[in-house]
Amino acid sequence: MSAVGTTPSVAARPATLVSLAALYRLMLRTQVSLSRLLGIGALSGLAILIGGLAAFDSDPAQAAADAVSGFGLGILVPLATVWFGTSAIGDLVEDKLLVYVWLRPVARWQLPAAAVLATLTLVVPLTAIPLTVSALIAGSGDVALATLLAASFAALAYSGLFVAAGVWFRRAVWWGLAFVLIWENVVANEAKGAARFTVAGWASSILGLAPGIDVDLEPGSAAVAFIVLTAIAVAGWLVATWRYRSMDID
Amino acid sequence: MTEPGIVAEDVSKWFGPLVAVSDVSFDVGPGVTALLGPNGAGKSTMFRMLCGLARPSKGTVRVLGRDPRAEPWVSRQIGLMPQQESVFEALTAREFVALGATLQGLSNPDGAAASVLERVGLDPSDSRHLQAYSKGMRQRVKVAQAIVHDPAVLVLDEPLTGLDPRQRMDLVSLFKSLGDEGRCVIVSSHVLGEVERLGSRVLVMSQGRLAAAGDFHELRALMDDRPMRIRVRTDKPRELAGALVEAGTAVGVRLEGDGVLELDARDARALARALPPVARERGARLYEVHPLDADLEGVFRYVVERR
Amino acid sequence: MQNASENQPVISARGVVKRYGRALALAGLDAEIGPGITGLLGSNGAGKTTFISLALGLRSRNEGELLVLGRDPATAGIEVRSRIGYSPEHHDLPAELTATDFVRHLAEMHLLPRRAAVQRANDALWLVGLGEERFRPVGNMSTGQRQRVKLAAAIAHDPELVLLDEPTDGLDPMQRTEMLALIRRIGTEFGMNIVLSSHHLEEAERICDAVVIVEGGEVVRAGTLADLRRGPEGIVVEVDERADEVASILVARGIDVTQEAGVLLLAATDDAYDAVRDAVAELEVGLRRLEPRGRTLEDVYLGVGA
Amino acid sequence: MSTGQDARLYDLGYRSYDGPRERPARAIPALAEFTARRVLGLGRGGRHKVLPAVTLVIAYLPALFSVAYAVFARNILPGDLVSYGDYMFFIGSALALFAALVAPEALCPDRRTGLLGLYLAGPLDRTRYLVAKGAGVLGAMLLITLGPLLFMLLAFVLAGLGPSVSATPKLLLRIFAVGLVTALLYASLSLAVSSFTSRRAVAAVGVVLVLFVPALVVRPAIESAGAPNALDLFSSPFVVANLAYRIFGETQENHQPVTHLSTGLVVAGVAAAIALGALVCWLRYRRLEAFR
Repeated sequence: MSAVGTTPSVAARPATLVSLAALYRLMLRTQVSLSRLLGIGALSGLAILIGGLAAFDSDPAQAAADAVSGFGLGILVPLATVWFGTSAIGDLVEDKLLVYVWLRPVARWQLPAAAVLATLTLVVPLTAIPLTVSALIAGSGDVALATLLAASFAALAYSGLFVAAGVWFRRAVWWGLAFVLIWENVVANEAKGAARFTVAGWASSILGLAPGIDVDLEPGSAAVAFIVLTAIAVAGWLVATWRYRSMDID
Repeated sequence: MTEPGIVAEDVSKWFGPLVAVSDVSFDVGPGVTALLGPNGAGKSTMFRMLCGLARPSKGTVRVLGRDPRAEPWVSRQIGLMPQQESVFEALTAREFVALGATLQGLSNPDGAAASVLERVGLDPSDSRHLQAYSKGMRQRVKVAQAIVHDPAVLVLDEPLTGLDPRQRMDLVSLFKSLGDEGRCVIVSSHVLGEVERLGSRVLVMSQGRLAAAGDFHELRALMDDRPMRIRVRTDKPRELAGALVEAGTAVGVRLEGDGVLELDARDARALARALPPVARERGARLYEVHPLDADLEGVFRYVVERR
Repeated sequence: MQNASENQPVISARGVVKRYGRALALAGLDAEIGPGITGLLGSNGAGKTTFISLALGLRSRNEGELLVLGRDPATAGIEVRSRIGYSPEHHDLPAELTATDFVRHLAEMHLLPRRAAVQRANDALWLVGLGEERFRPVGNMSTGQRQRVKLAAAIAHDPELVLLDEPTDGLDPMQRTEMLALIRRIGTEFGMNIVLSSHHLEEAERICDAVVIVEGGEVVRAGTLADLRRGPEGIVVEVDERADEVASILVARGIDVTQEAGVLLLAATDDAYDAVRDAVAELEVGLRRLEPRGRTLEDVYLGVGA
Repeated sequence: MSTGQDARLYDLGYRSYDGPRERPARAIPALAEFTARRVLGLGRGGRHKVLPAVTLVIAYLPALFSVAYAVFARNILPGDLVSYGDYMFFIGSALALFAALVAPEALCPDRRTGLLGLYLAGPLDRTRYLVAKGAGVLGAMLLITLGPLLFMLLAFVLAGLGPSVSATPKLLLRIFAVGLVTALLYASLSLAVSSFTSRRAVAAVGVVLVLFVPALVVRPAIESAGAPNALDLFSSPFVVANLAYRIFGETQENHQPVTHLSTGLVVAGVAAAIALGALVCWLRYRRLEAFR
């Protein structure tokens, strides 16, 4: 333990990648728990089940697309993202552990970024990939690729949204659930115009990329969808960073 | 390190109508300083502002000359042991301390974690998760993560609660050596007996305000308006009491019965020196002589009750 | 309901063993905890909490015999527990409940009819010194107030035995003194037997009638405070300065003196007292402390501890 | 009125209690009532009432609209109003959301705040604790399963399509049966999920997963992919609706998806689910480390 003779160089800090990687690994470690894996395992099982079903339909490709845009993007992806996204930072706040990450010579944007990345790392393999597999089972390579893109970008947007919610609200999960079950599903299906305001809506327009697939709620072209979904994620990340920088820490 | 590690100028903090800290100013240089005060006096809030975790509502805090709230880089030189008991239940002690070391930019975080865990008396190769650790072990892990990056400033919020006498003794000697290395260490605690052994620089807060600052012996002497009490048991209580009052060294006497008398002295040293000769003259046998509140608890109680 | 008669032990344990997998938490513990206030002392991990959980019938013991209020907690768990009040070590209580609701609810859980529970909850909260704050949610109460709420919850249903785990944890000196005085009153005025588990030795010294010291899962010392303190007779002398000169004068007068960490220790004979007084007067040195050398509990504890 | 000597100083000190004490079994209803009040946010700050209130409103909306419609519209046909049977299916998401709020709130905080340790340190053991918590959650669930049906009855009566006076008791009985079965099914399954974690957030998402998600997959599975009909039993709102059809004797053809399972199988399926939920809870709590 060196004596504190020399004036400490206050500028010393970890390389960005090193600290980001450490925070990312921490987020993964704290998020993975038995009950969550059980739940998400069931979800991805259901996703693959859909694929199996679509195969029996007269027009499998369209059936797969419908199933993915309805169940996959509307329920499966958002539900998984709510689970991991809101608690990535939310748990640290609730357990009063944020101090061990905040009081470090590390730029503030890094924790929210690590949270979004960790959420994506958990959600994409557990939902987007099984959905893609189910589309493959339904026998259409094009739909499979479109599904992978749509689900991944939906997960990206939802991650930004729910990480920010986790930093901001105390019972973020519950509002997230209400948002998913009610806004993304009931409202989006009933009011066609509302699709433009839902992540599932924009994500399903990416599905439209697959030839011969018409997607009933198509708010805009797929290209625009990519931009919008990424923008939502970035906005979520910025809001989370701003909140994280300005809040008092226990 | 020339300038003081921590400088607070008229710092205040309120949460809505509740004023937790109001106009507190002090500075803390190298060595160990104890921050004392009853629960709710604003100690923890003050500590959180010192580290930049909470923004002062008024006034400024400087650590090593910089604002800890605005510049996250200062925390490279700050080591905090928070009051709350929670730790990362899913990590092992070594992983938890290594995480801190990594985020502080140490080149060999795992090695640093292992050596600092040994220093606080924990086994670095213990593979159990922190969930299985007892309160005493958790406190020592929290100390380890606070000092792993060799910080110039150490803020320790109630590090001794929940520890038994032996564990307390070990940590107190650790803190003392950290202070002797020239670090600027500020400790809050209610286990006054132990804090006394840490060193004698003291800050006392009460009702959100600074009630006293400085060396606690000098503080004790400053408090002349409340004399020191000494209990004496002798076979001739009345005679001895009368003689001491007459000699002017005792300003107040209470007879407690079966030979016990309580003396109030303006200057404790003078009374201690005068008591034996006066007793010898009167032929009074001294069975017991016991100062009642010369220790830190007396200072604490006096300062806080004086309001 | 068979009442614990005056001298029948409140808790009697013989050869109690408790294992968690391979770890031996209690290794053949023998203890007789009588009426009044008993201090259960020991370092962290010595087995105190395990013993309390066995007494409450929350865990089953591997071997040995245990009677609480005359019944075996392992078989008559529910009946025994309805006559016990318990205050746990941790302070996190349901944040949004008010103190009154919390204490009333626990009183009902201990089988008090609704109206009696409300009335006794309020009485208990007044007695522990919580006036109008008893209607505030426990969440935004200070540690000191929370400790009082837990104490009120433990006594509201008028138990015969109260188990307190670290009741002064996190309190500042003044709150600590008030809490100890309160526990003393409960043990004497309220007529409840108390087992106080703690490792703050000076507390046990202040308010306990008897003490059981546990180390490594077994009782190493037990007995009333009086007989525990009856260490070797002698007096302790502390002077401002020139302690060794005082010692040499005393030796010259034929009194054997040993010096330990700047303090003089000598046998407590009448002329020893006079010799000390005269020696200090002669050297015009300040006499800071002169006390009988009864062993403080810390000596007993540390002297005993491994 | 004599004066003077009857002045007395009363001892305000401690009074021991020698009044009657309840039997140990009495702790169960007391804890059940406390739990029901707490999960609904009664006796707690305003913000705790927001979430339950929001969900209840969503569940009652269709019934309230029906009542309004019945009052103002002329010559209403039976088909215009949501049938009793369909109602449960219709508010499937609200039921799931409410269960996701109530069950985690009943079990998880007790583990995080150490209250479970305090309960077990009193005259309660783990089985009694779970029975009380189950009763509390059941009571809360009845609020959302029974209430709307009673409002629907009111709507039918107002619309002039209501049952004759003599038939009313029989219909009320059926309404209670459906309300009770639905509440039992949702309470049991959501408590089972909530017993796996001490975090309300994780439990809430888990409950939605178990109670809401299967419904979206099972129908397409059976219809397009020819999966066995028994799969219907995994979709809670669907099973409850079909049970309700049979209880209300509503004919099959003008209703939402109807299962082709026999009544016996549906009843057995529901009973099995309820029993399974209770068993899972009991097994989880048997060895839970409650004493910190």
